[in-house]
Amino acid sequence: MKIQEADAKSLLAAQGLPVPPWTVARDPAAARRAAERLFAEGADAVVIKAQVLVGGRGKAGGVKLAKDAAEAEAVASRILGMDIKGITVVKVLVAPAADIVKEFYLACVLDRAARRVLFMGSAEGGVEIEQVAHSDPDAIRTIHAHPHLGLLDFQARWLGFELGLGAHLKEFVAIAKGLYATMIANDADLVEINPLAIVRERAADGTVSEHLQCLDAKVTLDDSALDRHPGLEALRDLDEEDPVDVQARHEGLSFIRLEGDIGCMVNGAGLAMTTMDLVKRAGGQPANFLDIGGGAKSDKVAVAMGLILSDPSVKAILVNIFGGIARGDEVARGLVEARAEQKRVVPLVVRIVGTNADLAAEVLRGVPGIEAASSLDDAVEKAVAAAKAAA
Amino acid sequence: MKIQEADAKSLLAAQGLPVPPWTVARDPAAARRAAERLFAEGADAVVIKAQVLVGGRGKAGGVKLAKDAAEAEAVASRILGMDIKGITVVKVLVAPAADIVKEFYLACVLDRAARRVLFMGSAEGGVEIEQVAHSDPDAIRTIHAHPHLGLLDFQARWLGFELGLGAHLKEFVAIAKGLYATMIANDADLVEINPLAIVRERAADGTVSEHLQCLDAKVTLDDSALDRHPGLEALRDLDEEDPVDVQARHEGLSFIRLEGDIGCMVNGAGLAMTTMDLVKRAGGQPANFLDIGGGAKSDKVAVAMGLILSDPSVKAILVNIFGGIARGDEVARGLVEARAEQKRVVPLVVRIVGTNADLAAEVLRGVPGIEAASSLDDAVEKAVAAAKAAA
Amino acid sequence: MSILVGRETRLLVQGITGREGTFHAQQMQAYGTNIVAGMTPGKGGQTALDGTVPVFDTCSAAVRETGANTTVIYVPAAGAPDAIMEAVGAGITTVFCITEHIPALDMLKVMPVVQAAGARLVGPNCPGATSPGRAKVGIIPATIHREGRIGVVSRSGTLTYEVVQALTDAGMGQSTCVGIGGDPIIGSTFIDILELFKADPETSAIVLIGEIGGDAEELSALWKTANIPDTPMVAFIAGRTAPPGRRMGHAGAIISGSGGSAASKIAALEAAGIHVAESPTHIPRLLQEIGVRPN
Amino acid sequence: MSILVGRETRLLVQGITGREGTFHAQQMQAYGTNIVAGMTPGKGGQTALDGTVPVFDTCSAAVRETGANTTVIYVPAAGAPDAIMEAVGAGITTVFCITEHIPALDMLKVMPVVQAAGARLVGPNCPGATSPGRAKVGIIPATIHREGRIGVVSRSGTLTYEVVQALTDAGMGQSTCVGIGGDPIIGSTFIDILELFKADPETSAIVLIGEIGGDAEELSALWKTANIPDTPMVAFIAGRTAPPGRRMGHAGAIISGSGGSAASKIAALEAAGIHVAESPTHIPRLLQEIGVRPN
Repeated sequence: MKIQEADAKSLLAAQGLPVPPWTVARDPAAARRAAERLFAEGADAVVIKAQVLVGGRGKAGGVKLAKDAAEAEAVASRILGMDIKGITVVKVLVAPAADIVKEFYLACVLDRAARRVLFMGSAEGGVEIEQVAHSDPDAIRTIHAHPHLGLLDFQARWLGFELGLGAHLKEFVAIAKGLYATMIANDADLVEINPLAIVRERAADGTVSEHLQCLDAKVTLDDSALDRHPGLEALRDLDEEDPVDVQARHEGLSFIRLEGDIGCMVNGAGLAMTTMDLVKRAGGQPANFLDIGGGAKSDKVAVAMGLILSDPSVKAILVNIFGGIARGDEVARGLVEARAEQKRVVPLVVRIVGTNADLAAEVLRGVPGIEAASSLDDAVEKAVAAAKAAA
Repeated sequence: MKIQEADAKSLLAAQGLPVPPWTVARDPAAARRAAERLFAEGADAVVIKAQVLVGGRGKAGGVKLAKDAAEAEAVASRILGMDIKGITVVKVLVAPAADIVKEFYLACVLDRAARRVLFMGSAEGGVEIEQVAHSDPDAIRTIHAHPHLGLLDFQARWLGFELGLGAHLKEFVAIAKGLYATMIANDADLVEINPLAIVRERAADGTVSEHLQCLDAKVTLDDSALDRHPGLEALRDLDEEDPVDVQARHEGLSFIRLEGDIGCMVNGAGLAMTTMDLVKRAGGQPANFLDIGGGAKSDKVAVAMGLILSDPSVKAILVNIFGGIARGDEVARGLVEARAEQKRVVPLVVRIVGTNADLAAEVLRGVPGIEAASSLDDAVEKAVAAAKAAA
Repeated sequence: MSILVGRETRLLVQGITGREGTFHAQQMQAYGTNIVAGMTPGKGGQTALDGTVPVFDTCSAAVRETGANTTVIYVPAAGAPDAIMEAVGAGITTVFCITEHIPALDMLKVMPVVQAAGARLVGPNCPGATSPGRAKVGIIPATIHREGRIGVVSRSGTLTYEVVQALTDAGMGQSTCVGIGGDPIIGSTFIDILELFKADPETSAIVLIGEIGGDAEELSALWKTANIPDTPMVAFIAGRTAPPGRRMGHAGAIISGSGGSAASKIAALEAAGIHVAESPTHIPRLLQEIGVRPN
Repeated sequence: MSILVGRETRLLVQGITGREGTFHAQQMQAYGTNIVAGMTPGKGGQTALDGTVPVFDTCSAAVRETGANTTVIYVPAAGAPDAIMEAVGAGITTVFCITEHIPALDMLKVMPVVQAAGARLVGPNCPGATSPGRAKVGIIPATIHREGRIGVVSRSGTLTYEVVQALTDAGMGQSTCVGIGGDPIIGSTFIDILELFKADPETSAIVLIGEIGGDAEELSALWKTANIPDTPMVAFIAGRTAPPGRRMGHAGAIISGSGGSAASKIAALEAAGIHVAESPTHIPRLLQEIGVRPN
């Protein structure tokens, strides 16, 4: 689960990491008030950042500086409502603009192949790490945390020295260990600080000092672990979530809306992807990815059908079930129930094989509007034809 | 460092383990008041237990039941002042007497050879585990905790089933893991519950239930780790500590008072033990074990001399220094300073070899009352002879 | 022979008294798998599968009393990491973990314990393995198999069934079919299983079923070139049309940045001389084209 | 040859810029030990020992730049466990930890990391090792040694010096003298060192210096009988007169219940045919009685 920058910063701050203060504003006036407070506290400028879960908001114009409160309000009103990669901006983060001496990149991420937590650091901060990986791979320094003991002190020191942060080593070690602590405390897949920056700070007496600060943060949470962190569910940003996705999640269905017109209902993620691929290969356009899971009962099937049909562009539905744990007759009954209740009727191509496929065929026999298919290829062809006919 | 039962119970309770309430009383009246409270809370009887850091207090008569508050006071006044293995009882613990269904033994301890934390359990609780180990070794079940992950759930379950605690498995698992947590939280070498007991409890409504409770506890702390647990130093029981031991500890000296008349001052624990052994072998009696440590400076040597001389039975002192990190001349200077200041003059046999032994010889040359010795055997013989001459 | 499971398998079922455990234990026993023990803490002394299988409180008791050498785990996610560690701690050398939704960081902790015990873990969130005619461990439907010489390894569940059914329909039997699971952190990788197939004299061709996410398919392609250049091998990759940045069901099935795309995987496989099928139903034909005959 | 340290030793000194580290590095270098690097975080780029030794910020840099294969650790107890793990993480295979007062639970955590790296740790709280005429690593005084064929292994510090001095005075040279440390949790046991002596063609007799506490001496006696029954061996045990239940300086030196007493150790050693000296000064005579000659 992705969470917003502001929430990521909260998780980092909870582990004691140095994060400058911030406020989230949902309208320009609130942004202005937040800016006023920051200017009153001595800020020279503030930064207004779109809060969206997609990357590239800077390039899209979603991150701007403001020199006074009025400008902050104006900037916020320009950013709010902006469309960034299909997401409408409904909130901005307001924070003091830092006096940046140098920017770094620091992240810990689940490394599947090594089965370890991987720390990645780069002295080229503030840009996308994939870009650095492409243009200057040697600039990225990596080290695996110990699977049981975590990031050891010497590993954190090593990374700090490699990034040229010897002068800020103690701060860096604390931050790196804090990143790991954030990962563990929240079952995160990724904790990223970009930029981690040396910032110049002027104290009340005029003395200037330099410190490390986490200026931006990205955290991705492990969906499988959300159950044991009840508080984290509240960080799910419903602003950016399709209501259909929300419903699917509540039903325990794995659902992703796509652009096409052929609804797909499949059991198993790999088979669901394959079904989509075959639809496309046959000249159709899948309207969604939908895995109804292992032991789907008939009521779940009916819910899944409702989700698919909630998309007005759906012109035909392809049901592809390979019974294993899932029993074919259960799925068939669910389809018949759903068909009976649904308002909008679209052609339904059904292929059910495996456990209780024969019982399923009996259930479906003679139900109007349901076309049986024998093989996967056959089912895909029929669904594509049905959608084209309905278009 | 050994700590008293009451303090051990506090450490267990801090980790959430079920420990019945207790009060520590330093006089019979306080014991009576504690008993009155427990009887008012519904106790049928109370137990009064001598708080001493030596084993065998039960056999010595230091643990007694009382049926009412008056008896509690009487029992406490008998136990207070009692001598148990040379320790005068100055405080007692007052606790409700449990209705014990069955007693068990459970401990975790540092296993040197395996370099693991070893859990030991036995269904024969309430007796010394060494006795069980001798009489019925098969009754003791053991398992090593994982060095990084601690006692795993399945290990705790296994131990519970082995002890026949299947009916109390959840409680047992929590207690076993709590023992490990107590060990880790306090850097303990040993955490022992004996007895861990199934006790029968009658609720206000008369219903009877059975639970596991930690009725007695013993915790030994790792002296090397006390620095990082500032709170634990307060648990050191100065009541039972020789003031000389306290002083030695403050000076960073390793000192143990013994029964003899030949004071020993040595650098290095192994060499100090050897010196004691050789004194005894030569017919003398060492008055102490004293390791002045590696880099002892002259002022430390003077303090060490004072410690030795504070024992009036000391008739002669044997100084045996093998200079390595310790420099012989530093020690020699310390000896001369000490000799100059001390009120009581006893014969001093000095053997200094190794680093700067020649300089040491120069420092000591002509100092009255100091007899030089060449070899270790020679030094021991001279010291024994000196002590005999002074007797 | 065959790999992972076979006639020598003496199977323990952890969580045998649960709904899933009971159902699949019946299926496995009906297939002929030698189930020697069940295990559920607190149910020690009972029996399962109509009195044919003793149930134990602990894995160590199960192993001691029955000589179990393989286990399959059907316990909920909260208890599954501990169940894996208990199994390997009791000396079991092959562990199948069917349980899904185990947090990834839990698996990071478990893996070194498995490795230190010298055991092999398949899964979690995997369908198990079947050696047709010999033994079936996990949840793969019994009906889809045919005895033969093709090794099948897959990150998926039902997609595997689809492929195996297609092979069986074409008369192409399997030596062993293994589902390694779609989670980001799994006990056995493609390469681990390929190594077993390499050493198995009864496996003469291999079908690999991959999907988007990670780089396991790319690594497998390199491994094939270096280790079994002459073994006939066909692959299938699910997710050619999946949008980047969205998790396609499996926690591991996600294209992030340029990594993990189907295109990258297909290119790597083809560079290693592995034919990549466009549909599961094409696999038998591609196998025949490289000389694998029905049996 | 010799064991642990020798002419092939390329020594890193961790904590070389501290008071202890500087002093002993000078002593070691003066003895002829090949010190190739020092390490103190934050002092990378400086030099030590009059400009002869480069100082690095990390062990990995030190190993990369100098090929160090052995390290000696003089850092305070709070940082020593990390220093050990850093050394083995950088690929160093022999680690001497001189630091005392490391909490035992810290060492429990460190040991599996050392073992997983395939490294050998001697100590903590040990005096190090000297192979006379070749190299000296640690804090053992240089002056007490003589080249020869007797291997010395000890749990003690100054008591070792006493014994080695006695050997040298009797003209009985040493192959290597090793202090394994007196802490309860140590990296190398008596048996670990005895195994090295067994494999060393230049060691032909062994002196073992034990003390009360634990059962390392008893286990060594059994090991000697099973593995090197014909090697001449003499032992000394400190603490014959120590009272039970009191910690005699070393954290490990405590008699608890019936375990760890000098009597138990002496009985086990004598049962293995190992003569146990009553005084360190008797050791040379006992060695001569079993055929070991001065060299």
